[in-house]
Amino acid sequence: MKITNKIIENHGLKLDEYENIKKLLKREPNFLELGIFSAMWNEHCSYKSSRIHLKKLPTKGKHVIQGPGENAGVIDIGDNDAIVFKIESHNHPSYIEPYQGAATGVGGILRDVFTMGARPIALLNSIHFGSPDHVKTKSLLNGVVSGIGGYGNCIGIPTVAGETKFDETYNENILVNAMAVGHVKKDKIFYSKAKGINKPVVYVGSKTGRDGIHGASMASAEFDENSEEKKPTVQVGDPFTEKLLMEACLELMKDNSIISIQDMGAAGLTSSSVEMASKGELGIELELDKVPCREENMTPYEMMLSESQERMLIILEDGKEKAAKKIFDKWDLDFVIIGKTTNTNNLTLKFNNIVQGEIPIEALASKAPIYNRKWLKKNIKKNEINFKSLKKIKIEEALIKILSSPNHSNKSWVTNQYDQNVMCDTVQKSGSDAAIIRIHNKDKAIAVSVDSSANYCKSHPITGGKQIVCENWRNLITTGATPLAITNCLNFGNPENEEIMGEFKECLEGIKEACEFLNYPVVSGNVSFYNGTNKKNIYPTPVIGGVGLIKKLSKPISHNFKKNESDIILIGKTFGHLGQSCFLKENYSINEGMPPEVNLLNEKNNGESLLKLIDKNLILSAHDVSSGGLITALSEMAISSEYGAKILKPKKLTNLFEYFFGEDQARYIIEIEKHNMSKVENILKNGNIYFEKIGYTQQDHFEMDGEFKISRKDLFEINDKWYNKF
Amino acid sequence: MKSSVIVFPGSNCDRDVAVALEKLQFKNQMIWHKETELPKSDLIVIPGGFSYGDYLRSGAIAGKSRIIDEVIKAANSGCLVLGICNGFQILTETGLLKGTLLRNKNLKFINKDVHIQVQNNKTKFSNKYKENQVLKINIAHNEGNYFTDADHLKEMKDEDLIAFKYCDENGIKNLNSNPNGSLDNIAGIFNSQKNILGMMPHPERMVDEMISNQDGVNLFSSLIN
Amino acid sequence: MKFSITVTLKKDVLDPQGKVVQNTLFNMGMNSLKSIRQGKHFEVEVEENDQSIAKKKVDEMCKKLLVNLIIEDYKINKI
Amino acid sequence: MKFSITVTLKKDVLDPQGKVVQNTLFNMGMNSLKSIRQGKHFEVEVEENDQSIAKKKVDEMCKKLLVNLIIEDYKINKI
Ligand SMILES: Nc1ncnc2c1ncn2[C@@H]1O[C@H](COP(=O)(O)OP(=O)(O)O)[C@@H](O)[C@H]1O
Ligand SMILES: [Mg+2]
Repeated sequence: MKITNKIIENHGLKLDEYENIKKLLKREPNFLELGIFSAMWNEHCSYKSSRIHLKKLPTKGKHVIQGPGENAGVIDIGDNDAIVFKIESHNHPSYIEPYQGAATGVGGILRDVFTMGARPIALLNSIHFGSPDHVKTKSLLNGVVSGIGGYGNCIGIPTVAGETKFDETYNENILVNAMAVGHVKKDKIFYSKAKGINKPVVYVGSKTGRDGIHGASMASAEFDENSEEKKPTVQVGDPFTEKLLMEACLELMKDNSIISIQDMGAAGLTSSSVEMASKGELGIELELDKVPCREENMTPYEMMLSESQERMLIILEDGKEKAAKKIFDKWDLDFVIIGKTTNTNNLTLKFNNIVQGEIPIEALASKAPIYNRKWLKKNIKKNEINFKSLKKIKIEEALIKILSSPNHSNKSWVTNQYDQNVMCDTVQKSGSDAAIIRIHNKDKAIAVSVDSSANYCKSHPITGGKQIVCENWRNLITTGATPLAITNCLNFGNPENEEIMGEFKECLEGIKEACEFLNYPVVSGNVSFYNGTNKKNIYPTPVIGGVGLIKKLSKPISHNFKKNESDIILIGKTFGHLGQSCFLKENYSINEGMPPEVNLLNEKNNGESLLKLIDKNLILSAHDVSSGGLITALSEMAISSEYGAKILKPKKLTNLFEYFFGEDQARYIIEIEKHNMSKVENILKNGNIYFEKIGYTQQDHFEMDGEFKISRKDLFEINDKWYNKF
Repeated sequence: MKSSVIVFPGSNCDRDVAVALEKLQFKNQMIWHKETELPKSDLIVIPGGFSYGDYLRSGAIAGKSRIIDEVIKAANSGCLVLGICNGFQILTETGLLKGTLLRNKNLKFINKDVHIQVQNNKTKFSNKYKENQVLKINIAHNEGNYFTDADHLKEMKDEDLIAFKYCDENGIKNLNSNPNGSLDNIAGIFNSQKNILGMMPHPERMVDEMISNQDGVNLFSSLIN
Repeated sequence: MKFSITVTLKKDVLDPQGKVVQNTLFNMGMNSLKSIRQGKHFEVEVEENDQSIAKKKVDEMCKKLLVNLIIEDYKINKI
Repeated sequence: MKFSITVTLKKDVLDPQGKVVQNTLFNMGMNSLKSIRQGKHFEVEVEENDQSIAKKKVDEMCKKLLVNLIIEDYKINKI
């Protein structure tokens, strides 16, 4: 078959990339080989537009066992325990088929974690939808939430934290990012690097079907004489099989049978085999007629490009085949030796004993294209917002607007659809700043949270990048955890657009700066470009997933008020920054201005001081101040508790709207018992920390004299309304 | 006391229940569904989860497995059997318990802490609870909407076979305190010999103060005589 | 030989799913809808040439696994 | 006027349920079974005397709610 320009284009390859392929092969590729190049050279697998920027991220640290480059990152939490985690996007599939798209997103990220030998212990997700009144939003939200729940609940891993946001920028392109966290013994971590020649390559898991073969369906329409009906490219998740696969893999990992293991994610058999060979600097030979297939007459092309779920590739030590097969038989899963490692440094594909394709591994991996794409510096518009011209409103009114908005509403409609308690180690579930998961059988725990701030990143990418790292850091701190490391999911528009590339580059700069300063390294992540149409790209939406350690678990610090008449203290300075605030957006539909400034030094000092206070048992509750400002944070502390609060008039700042709704960073609200006040003051003063006493808790009402007064019950109902109507 | 927890492919609360049993001094064994014999035990637990993915009907396929024949035999000779969540669904599929568990009324998976009231504290499973005690307990299911025919409902009422009913924190049982649409707010039932208990809520999730509360403890300790 | 099996909930069994679907359709403005009930559908192929034997086998599958006779009815059709 | 709707997964779409049911029937000794696929079945009654209009309405229900057109096919029959 002749490879035409049309076919090349349908494979998502540029003509100069095709020329490059010919050079590397020293000949024309055949159709199968072209398909393999297209899979390995696409943005998703090659990171061709992002790689040079990702390299700049700090990835090392005292706790880091494995940084980016493996299926997931690994950090050390002491006592031979390690935590494995990663986040991944499944945006496009979820827009086409929300239930299955989200479900298979969860399935994929779980495989990345248990591939490394870890038992998954928590799931998180960050989901972004279009405007609440966009026609598609409701069904997409419904589908995505039940898909995430459907998969996680069935496999029996608690979904404990996440974020659900709405903005019209996602009208045509929702975001579904899933994060998985696992626990492994430090001396039992498995990697994907192949070793040794003539070792058996084993296929395990589900059978291969024609799912998700992308460019292929279009391209094949041209050459296929018996022109089959158009094939659906949607993958259907099978959490039941994944559960079996997980148990079988973890069982096999108990001894030393496995040399290397890799899940089949995007680009399935192709990327898994190439990755293993490339890391081990070996060749790999596959006999495709042995691949377990679900459908009849599948071609080598289809087998290599299928994205069927719940499959793994394993390279075994010699002589371990029998015992390994027994385990997979027990779990009723396919186990087939489909090839071997070789010393040729080629990917060799045989079908019926005939070589159908042969490609040097390096052509697919290290020699894949890398682009230093053009980028534009963000043009910052410093237009000041003229508050005088705005319609006057009452504080209470503005607060109600925020608390009843979809973005700030109580999310239990979402989280009640997730099993948050299975595995019986969930110390704190969704609803607080971060979830807390106990390490099974131990008295230590990890705290986890995911965060994003797309509007900050849009208006000033560097600050936005810094801010999300800090917000994530703060969320862990409020639970008493020491933040250890992050994973990140970079959701951006079209990288061929210089403005978008600029957003990408500058957001990363911000992330890098914050991570370095806070000693908060990046150990894994994922990049998702091409979100939106070329004319209308989504807001830059990097999502940060952080993991922190609670060395000795005692009563968890949550954000709900605990006692009557305790003191409420605000740590960090309030300047009253309203640019990009939730206040302006919800009340005046204004998206203008700069995001609040991020002062990393203050972040670090304030956070570390709060940890000290928690460590000394001086804190009843703690909450970070973020979107919606001080008053929103205080309301949240009241809503989830049995107490209200009386807030005192600030002595200095005059404008109460700035005081209450400003989104200045590095701030925490803490509740302490009156008799601990002097101890707390001492510690904060010694640390040079700015703080003020802003009020105290009381029964029933949330109020400020002469300004507003709302009962706790009303606050709850206001906050609960949106999803209840849903 | 010896207990056996049956593990099906797709069970996922098996470890949780084993931890709870061991915490309460049971000598527990995990029994893989392909085994053909059950070790002698005082209590058999069928744990929660999604056996066989809950495909076809929840509990249906597990209800046809080989080990279930052994469970039926043991149950018929008086052994105590506890089915939690998916385990309850499996017990109804085998016929050991009557009735069935339909989709939740709102057609959504529901996970939250709810209240249930002890309806009969004179059984092997409930003797440590007070009369009409209200417990706070976690539920997590898609199909927990209990349904049975009028005759069976009457029989259960006449013979005190209803174990737990959903209620609010004050013990009030009505539509508002019924999370999933269950007939008569039923959350758990006994067979007529009262040696088999099926319940949708998860007592094994309520044995650890750090994680939740201890409202499930008495269910397990009632069994220890 | 191929058969289709239709499994429906018995008349007096509550059908939560059907009810929600019915309400949703109603709210979507399809008010000519009088009732809707949901069931399951299977397509089975058995290796057997004698139709009556084949049908018996399918019937056995229904009784033994596919149908919960306490709450469900079923029908088998040759296709 | 009454119609039945049969909703089936498109060819080539993974049917995890069907797979498990098939294995189970096999393990129960029903080895003449060649294949089984599971779908949904609806029985709808609409208030409408004109058959073609009625059918159109049912078709609309399918498209708008009952069927996931990305992965499912459907058939409508008058009963
Ligand atoms: N934004 C990022 N920051 C840091 N590491 C990243 C980022 N994106 C991807 N990576 C790393 O690059 C590697 C390849 O990612 P990916 O293709 O998503 O892996 P997989 O195929 O296993 O899902 C992984 O090790 C991942 O952690
Ligand atoms: Mg991977």
